[in-house]
Amino acid sequence: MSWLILALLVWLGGWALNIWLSRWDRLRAVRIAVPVIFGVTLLVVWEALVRGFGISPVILPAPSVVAQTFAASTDLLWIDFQQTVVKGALRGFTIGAIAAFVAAVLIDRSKFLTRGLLPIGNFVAALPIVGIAPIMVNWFGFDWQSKAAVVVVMVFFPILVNTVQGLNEASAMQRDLMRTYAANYWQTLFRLRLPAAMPFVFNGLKVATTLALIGAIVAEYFGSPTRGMGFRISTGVGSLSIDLVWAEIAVAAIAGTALYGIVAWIEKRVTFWHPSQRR
Amino acid sequence: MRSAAPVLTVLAVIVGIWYLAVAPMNVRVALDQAERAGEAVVPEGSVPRRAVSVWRLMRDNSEFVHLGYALERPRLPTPQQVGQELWKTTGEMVQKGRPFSKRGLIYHGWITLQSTLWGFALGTLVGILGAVAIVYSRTAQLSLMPWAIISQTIPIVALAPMIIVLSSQAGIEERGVPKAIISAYLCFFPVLVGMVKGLRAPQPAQLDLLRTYNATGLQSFLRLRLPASVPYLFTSLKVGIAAALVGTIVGELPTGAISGLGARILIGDQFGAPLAIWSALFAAAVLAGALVTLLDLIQRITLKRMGMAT
Amino acid sequence: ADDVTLQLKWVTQAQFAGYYVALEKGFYDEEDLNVTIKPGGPDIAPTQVLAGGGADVTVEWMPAALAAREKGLPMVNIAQPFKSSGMMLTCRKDAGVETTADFPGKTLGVWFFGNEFPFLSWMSQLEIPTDGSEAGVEVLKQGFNVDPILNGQAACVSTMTYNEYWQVIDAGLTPEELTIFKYEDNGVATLEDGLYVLEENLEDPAFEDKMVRFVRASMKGWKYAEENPDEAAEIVLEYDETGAQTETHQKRMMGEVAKLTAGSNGALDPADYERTVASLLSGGSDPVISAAPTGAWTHQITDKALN
Amino acid sequence: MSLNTARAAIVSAQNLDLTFQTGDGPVHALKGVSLDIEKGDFVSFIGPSGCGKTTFLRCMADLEQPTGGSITVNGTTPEDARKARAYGYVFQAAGLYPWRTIGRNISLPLEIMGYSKADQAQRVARTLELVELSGFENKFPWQLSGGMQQRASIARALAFDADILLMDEPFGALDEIVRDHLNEQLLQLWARTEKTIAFVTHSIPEAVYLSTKIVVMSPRPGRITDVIDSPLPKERPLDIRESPEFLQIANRVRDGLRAGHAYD
Amino acid sequence: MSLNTARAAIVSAQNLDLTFQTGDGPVHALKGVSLDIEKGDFVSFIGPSGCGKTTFLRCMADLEQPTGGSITVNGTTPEDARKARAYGYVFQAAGLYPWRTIGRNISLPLEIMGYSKADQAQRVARTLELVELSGFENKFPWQLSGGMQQRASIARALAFDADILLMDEPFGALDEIVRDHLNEQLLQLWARTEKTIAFVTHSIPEAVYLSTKIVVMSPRPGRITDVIDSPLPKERPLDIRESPEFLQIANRVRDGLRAGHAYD
Ligand SMILES: Nc1ncnc2c1ncn2[C@@H]1O[C@H](COP(=O)(O)OP(=O)(O)OP(=O)(O)O)[C@@H](O)[C@H]1O
Ligand SMILES: Nc1ncnc2c1ncn2[C@@H]1O[C@H](COP(=O)(O)OP(=O)(O)OP(=O)(O)O)[C@@H](O)[C@H]1O
Ligand SMILES: Cc1ncc(C[n+]2csc(CCO)c2C)c(N)n1
Ligand SMILES: [Mg+2]
Ligand SMILES: [Mg+2]
Repeated sequence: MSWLILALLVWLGGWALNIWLSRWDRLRAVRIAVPVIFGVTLLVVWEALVRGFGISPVILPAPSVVAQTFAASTDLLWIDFQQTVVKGALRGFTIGAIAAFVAAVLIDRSKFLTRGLLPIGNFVAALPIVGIAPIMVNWFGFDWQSKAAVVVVMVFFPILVNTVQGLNEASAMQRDLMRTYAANYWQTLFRLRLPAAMPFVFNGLKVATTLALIGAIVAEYFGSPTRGMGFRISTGVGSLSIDLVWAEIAVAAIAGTALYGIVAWIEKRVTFWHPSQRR
Repeated sequence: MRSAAPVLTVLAVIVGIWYLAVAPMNVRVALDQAERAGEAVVPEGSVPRRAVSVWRLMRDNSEFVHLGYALERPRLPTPQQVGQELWKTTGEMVQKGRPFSKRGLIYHGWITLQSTLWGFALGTLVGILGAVAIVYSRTAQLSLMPWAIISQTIPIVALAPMIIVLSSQAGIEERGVPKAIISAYLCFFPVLVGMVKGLRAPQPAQLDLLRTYNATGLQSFLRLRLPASVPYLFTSLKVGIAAALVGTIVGELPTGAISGLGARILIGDQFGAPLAIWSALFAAAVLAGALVTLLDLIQRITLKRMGMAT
Repeated sequence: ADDVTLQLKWVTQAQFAGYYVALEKGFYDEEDLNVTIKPGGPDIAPTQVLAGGGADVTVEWMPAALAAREKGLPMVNIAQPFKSSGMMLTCRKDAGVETTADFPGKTLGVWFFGNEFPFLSWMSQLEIPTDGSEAGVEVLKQGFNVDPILNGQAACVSTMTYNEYWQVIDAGLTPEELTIFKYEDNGVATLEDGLYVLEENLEDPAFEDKMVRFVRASMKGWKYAEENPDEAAEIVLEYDETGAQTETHQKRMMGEVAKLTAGSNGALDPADYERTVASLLSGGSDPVISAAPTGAWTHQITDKALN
Repeated sequence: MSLNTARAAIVSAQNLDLTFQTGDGPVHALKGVSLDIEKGDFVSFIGPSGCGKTTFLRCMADLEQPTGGSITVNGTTPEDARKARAYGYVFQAAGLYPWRTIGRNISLPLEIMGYSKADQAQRVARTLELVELSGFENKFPWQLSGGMQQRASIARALAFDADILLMDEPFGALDEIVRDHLNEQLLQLWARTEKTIAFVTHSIPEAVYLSTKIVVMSPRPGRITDVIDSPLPKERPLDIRESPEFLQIANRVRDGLRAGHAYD
Repeated sequence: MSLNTARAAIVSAQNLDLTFQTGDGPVHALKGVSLDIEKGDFVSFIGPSGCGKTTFLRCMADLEQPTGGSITVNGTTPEDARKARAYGYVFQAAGLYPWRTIGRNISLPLEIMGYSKADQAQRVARTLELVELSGFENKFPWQLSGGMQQRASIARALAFDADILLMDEPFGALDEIVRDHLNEQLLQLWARTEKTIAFVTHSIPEAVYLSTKIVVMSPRPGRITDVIDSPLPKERPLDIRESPEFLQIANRVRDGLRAGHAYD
């Protein structure tokens, strides 16, 4: 009972603190502190609820237990991280992103192709592509190649569609300007259309980062070497090492957030001029 | 409609490439089969053949290449095989008068659709409420927004078994619920982001106008923010329903393998029936297309009614 | 009627025919039970479902149950309809596997998710490392199908006598092309498909009584299924919600499963138990369980049910 | 600087100060602004970009809080005046809600203020007539030209009985010919309704043509540099703009402007 | 309609027609437009919205293909003239690329035309000085005021040696004072560089103040209704705008405009 009251108090306290803090929402420190406090509050409430209700650790372990497991299994987590994130997700993401970008620029040369491929690309981008995971495992084997293949296909279409759309973003006036200079195709591409497309390209990249991890992990369910985050998660559930499962989830969340953060950071640098990035 | 011709052309090209790709993809299996049937294949034995490239195999055994187009367990089925399988599990079922047979995709599509719609409803609700909180409370904005992003980087598949157990502990036995929760988990994010944008779409001048009327918070929400957000809402609903479908299928892959298109993919995999996987994938594509098109239609009608059609 | 929820270890198939027969034939009704059968799946851990209160009783393999017991989840075996183990490793001769001595350097497909324990103790008995080192075997987490052996990704895959083995055969490989290692024959058989409940529940006489009736009816179902395999298979098909199971396959599976249930009246044979524990304890550097468990099985139910 | 402190003052600002705190440091948007507006006045504010015209209007309407000095409207605070619905505010862009028809745009303030349905309908009809838009009630804003939209937004501000009409560059986006036409109409409307109008513009002829009083402002910090009471008669045909008095006032305004202008 | 067919014509349009095919049927944007522009002319185009001013400029610059009549520029087709880089085009909005600094925006055409690095730097410096923006070279467009942006876009058009400057409402978005100032500067610049300028505006005083020739157009279909050769001297102080000649031309323009105007 006292744990539940503690949970309630921490929740109210954390929220009140945040309300008070967010009065200085222009300060960088506050913009960081508030979500951190929110996250910490969540963890404390989780801990208190698990203890308060006496929830079995094989169903939902307390964060403190997860933290211990995390600290005790860093070697394992590191191996899995390399297998799934570095080899599967990142390689797939890179290949998929480059392929999509190049394809977009090529498609863009032909009005016909653009008109034909864009609706199809848009459609495919809305499909549950994860479903191809078993096929990819069959085609590309059990190691990271099949995971990367799933990721390639998953990230390809959102990036393609966004890039093609972005390449058409330059206003008619900006294009006319290039025409009055009698600029050729490549000059217009590099000096006008690619820079103007960047905000869109990065939108696609950001969507793709979250897809990449899901794809790599799901694909491991259909076969993997005896390492990898998806492998460890499913094995962990099977052997009731739920604390290890949560440690893997934490790694995934950290990796995903970092990946997203890196893309957002590069975006900030590349599209500094865009109104959404100023202010 | 202007793009009908290009789209069809591109589709035709894709199908063409697909047909061509079947030969190299399936040649090894075809040769194994031929060899087992007593034919002479060069080189002999599937293990030695692994060292030889598919192109050489196709050249040296050209008489068996056609076998790759009619395999029972192809690595890559032909479009025609997929089409036949789709027909067998949908149209033929209807003809036989058992449209909702468990052996047909209509039943499984329906299961998936139900979860998707529940997840979509739940996700949309959470997304909209979250957006309202974020737009109206600085604290909510600062606290929730980063976590909304982080939430999407968590592999929900990992949560699936725990969601099942926790929801059954909470007394929910319905199999669809965990799927719907996963689906809502993926769906709420685009809706949240879109609605935050939409609810913030009114210009300061439009808000100031209401202030000069001394309008209440509720009045300005209902008369300004909400209608102004409608175009954004629809755009994000379309993304959201696609995400909800992905969520349902991801949820069906490991959480039960009982029914639904995701389960069909899994079962197809378990029994080494690639055609079942491919036909379930295409059924999912049709479902996604139908849902998005439907929303698009509603969007057009609504915006037209509201005088906001572009 | 009293409600009982049974969590299966895997999808609806003839492996669980006894329970479906008991349900369909009204054996449960006769015992005044209202039984719900929950099919399992790749990501459903029966142990976890049991812990979460999602089921009263579950079908599980003993290694997983004992491992869960060590993790602090006190599961108890109350009945053991499967006498022998159906697990085996199926290998291709053309990949160079004829005896266990051929394993090192080969790639083997293994089921994980709690099903890897018998394999691991077998390998440690053979003193073959599984960590990917030179002298050892390369272990793959096998998916749900036997593709790896068909397309050469693995030299051996895990199969059950009643299920995956026939998929290998159906795919065109002939028994002559295959080498088969049954766990039974290699002295590493572990008990499969027992019925498990939570220890604390057994103290409740009402629950105990429910289980007595449940086991009695279930065994009646199993014996009926053994005698009428085709009918049992058809009943299973009826309950299959995936719509993917085929009649031939289920009938064949029922036939094979009957061989495994034959010889069990439902009561656990303590000798089998000891053999399983010994095999699991022998896991070399990394045994599945670290100490012989106590109280992991009981005849409390079967004694009442079967007499 | 001319300081009228007549009793009939409807708006009275004394030494008003407003400083915005921004990321780049404080911006002194208004400094020591004192001004009285009398009932029925048509006051134009003119000055280079950033001199605080909008800010001053917003202070009157309680959309911005002064950081110093005092301002009263109808003898009370701007907040009370706002709550008493004393203002009709017309923004630069028409700012009609695209999802409402013209009629429903005009009835928006009426709905909010709780007028009865019948009253709403009657007032919408009346104001539509006033701005010569009868018959366009069921059109959506984008079906109207820019000038018509701007008239609709004026109608919206007239629909309820606000004492004071605040207009912030309402015709800024329109072309000269349409603008002339609307100027004429606005004058007629003002004559008919006897509202008090505060009007921001960038155009010297517009300011001179419309106003009874022209307030010239200069930026950094925003101050009033000149207040000109117009000697022009209330009745003003368009070609009054070529009369010598007109040109003379225009020149005085231009000089005032140029003095305070930094060009960019 | 006045038709100068002098030999020094730099642009010569004969009976130009342009019809856009739109979803709602054809739009006759230009109909029988004939006009000669001589070297060193400053020609203003004025007319209500939609009368085809922009379309005519775009025809000159080979951005639009006439559907009838003929047009030559420098004695060749507009396309050849464009390829010979004869045009400096200044659009209504400054249209600077936000990802380039002011300096690099101005060097954009130079890069495309393959000027050497050294030449680029020198030309950028010179044109920046010409438009009084020295020192802002490394700022980004959004860090500058509207007027400064517009000057930068003029600098961009001046950086290379285009014979003809086409300016489509370049000052439309600026306030009157800034506009006056830029008008003065533009006149000086024109006097110094002796370019030929075609200039679109909505403002009558601006057109009269700047031009040697004023072209008045009317819509539906777009036609030239009047061409006025300005008797004003080349040297024009700002207060020339109060001179009787000025007002007289202005009135002629206004009458011409009103005749073709539909008000809304
Ligand atoms: N909300 C705000 N925060 C910070 N600074 C502001 C804000 N509003 C206005 N300012 C600054 O205050 C000064 C006065 O602005 P204001 O909008 O009143 O000028 P204005 O005379 O209306 O100009 P314009 O003719 O461009 O509309 C400007 O320097 C402006 O940048
Ligand atoms: N690309 C186009 N397609 C179809 N119609 C067009 C196109 N461009 C212009 N028009 C139409 O041609 C007519 C002339 O347009 P134009 O832009 O030349 O007018 P304008 O005089 O520049 O007007 P404004 O003062 O509003 O800029 C208008 O009716 C316009 O709608
Ligand atoms: C991920 C996963 N892989 C394999 C099994 C193993 N399994 C348990 S019972 C059974 C019977 C044969 O179909 C099989 C194969 C599992 N449970 N989960
Ligand atoms: Mg302003
Ligand atoms: Mg134009």
